[in-house]
Amino acid sequence: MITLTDQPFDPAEALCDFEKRAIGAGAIVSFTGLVRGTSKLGTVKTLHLQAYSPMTERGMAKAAADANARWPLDALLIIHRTGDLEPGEPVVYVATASTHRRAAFEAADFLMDYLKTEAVFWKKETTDSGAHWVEPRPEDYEDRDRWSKTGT
Amino acid sequence: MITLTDQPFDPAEALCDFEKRAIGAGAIVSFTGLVRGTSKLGTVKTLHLQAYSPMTERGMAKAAADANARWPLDALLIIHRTGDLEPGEPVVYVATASTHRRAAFEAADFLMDYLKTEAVFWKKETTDSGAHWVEPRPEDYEDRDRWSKTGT
Amino acid sequence: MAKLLYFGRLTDVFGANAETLALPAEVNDTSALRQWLDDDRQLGGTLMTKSIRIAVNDDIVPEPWPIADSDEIAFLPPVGGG
Amino acid sequence: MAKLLYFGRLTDVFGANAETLALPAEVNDTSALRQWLDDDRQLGGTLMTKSIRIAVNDDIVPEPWPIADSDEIAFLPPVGGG
Repeated sequence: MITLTDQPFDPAEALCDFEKRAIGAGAIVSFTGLVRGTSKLGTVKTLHLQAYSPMTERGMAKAAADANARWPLDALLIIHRTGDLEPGEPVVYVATASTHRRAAFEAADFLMDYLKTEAVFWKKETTDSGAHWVEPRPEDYEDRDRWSKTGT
Repeated sequence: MITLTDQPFDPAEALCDFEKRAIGAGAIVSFTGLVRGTSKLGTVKTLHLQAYSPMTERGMAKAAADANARWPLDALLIIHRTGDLEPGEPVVYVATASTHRRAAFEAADFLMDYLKTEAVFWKKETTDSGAHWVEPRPEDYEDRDRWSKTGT
Repeated sequence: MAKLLYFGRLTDVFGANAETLALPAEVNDTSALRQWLDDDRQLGGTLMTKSIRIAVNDDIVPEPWPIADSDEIAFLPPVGGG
Repeated sequence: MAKLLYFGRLTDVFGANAETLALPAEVNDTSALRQWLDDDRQLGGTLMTKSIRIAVNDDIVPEPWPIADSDEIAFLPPVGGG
């Protein structure tokens, strides 16, 4: 299940709903990404997230399908914000459920790497020293490359 | 923060509280372990968890300290049940918060491997075909061994 | 008329998310569009970098890719959410 | 009197979590205790396996480890929670 929303959401509520869907799974891993209060450029005032619908949704659906093909998942959830966010607000929430603990961990990790480097979003951070667009760091691309399948 | 309890708990509530403690962290990973409804031996009726206090608590505190020494964590939470549980009930909840997504994932994964293979608990599963004590699987020990530091 | 969309830092470069305009007759593929638009707005090569990808009618295309005056053409700087 | 604690499957083997008893004079380390108790209860070697560890006064000990009649001695089959 994938949700793109310009409204605030509550990760605890999302986990509660997800648990109901995932009954019988055994293992649930969840990731919450929150807007940080500080960045290299100072104190963060707002983070603006821009998407390109329906390309953004289509890419997220593809990543979810890839995760389902790769790991035996009982359920999967992605919630991603757009619009203007304040420090401490959730930007992204990913949850995975499986019989196997390892599968749940790896699938959540994989989805986050996708979201950080390939999901169709652009982020503009406004700090007390001005505004700038944030692009993925080299480490983000390295993290993503852990999942590339060579020769298959 | 480590809690050993013979009372049911709510992972969603735990995540909500944890987020308040972890404000500013950026990345929160959580793991929920639920009692499965079926096992190799049939339909599960109850799972009984036995601990040896204070050895159990001491071991969990040591694992938490190890995680804090190894990864830059802003907060960490472990809740573990004892007593009699029914299918679908949460057995264990682990949450980690960090500025770094990778650190939060790895620390949660590490703590779960500890809890599965080294935490001082014994589990008795009662199914429709009888009762038996469950010990870690070979895969659980392999998962744990990923974290061993050689030569340091 | 073609619809051009500008994302990420290009929103600031163009001072807009989107504009609708008539493409000159000789601008018939994405390479020609990058060059013409960069020159027209005096962007000094901003649109010429490979890190900016182009989507035509909602699909990222290998370039050069043919374009028509009825297309929706989006300029996409490096993406990343979360 | 020594307090003996039985965990995991040993709870079923002994039919109890714990018992308090006087150790025979010659049972003065963990190896002697394993042997004596296994014989006494006719367990056929159940207590002799290395996978059962022993804790003396709440600490897992390397064996053989000296024991006294006032100790709390716990028999621990392979652990694992979660």
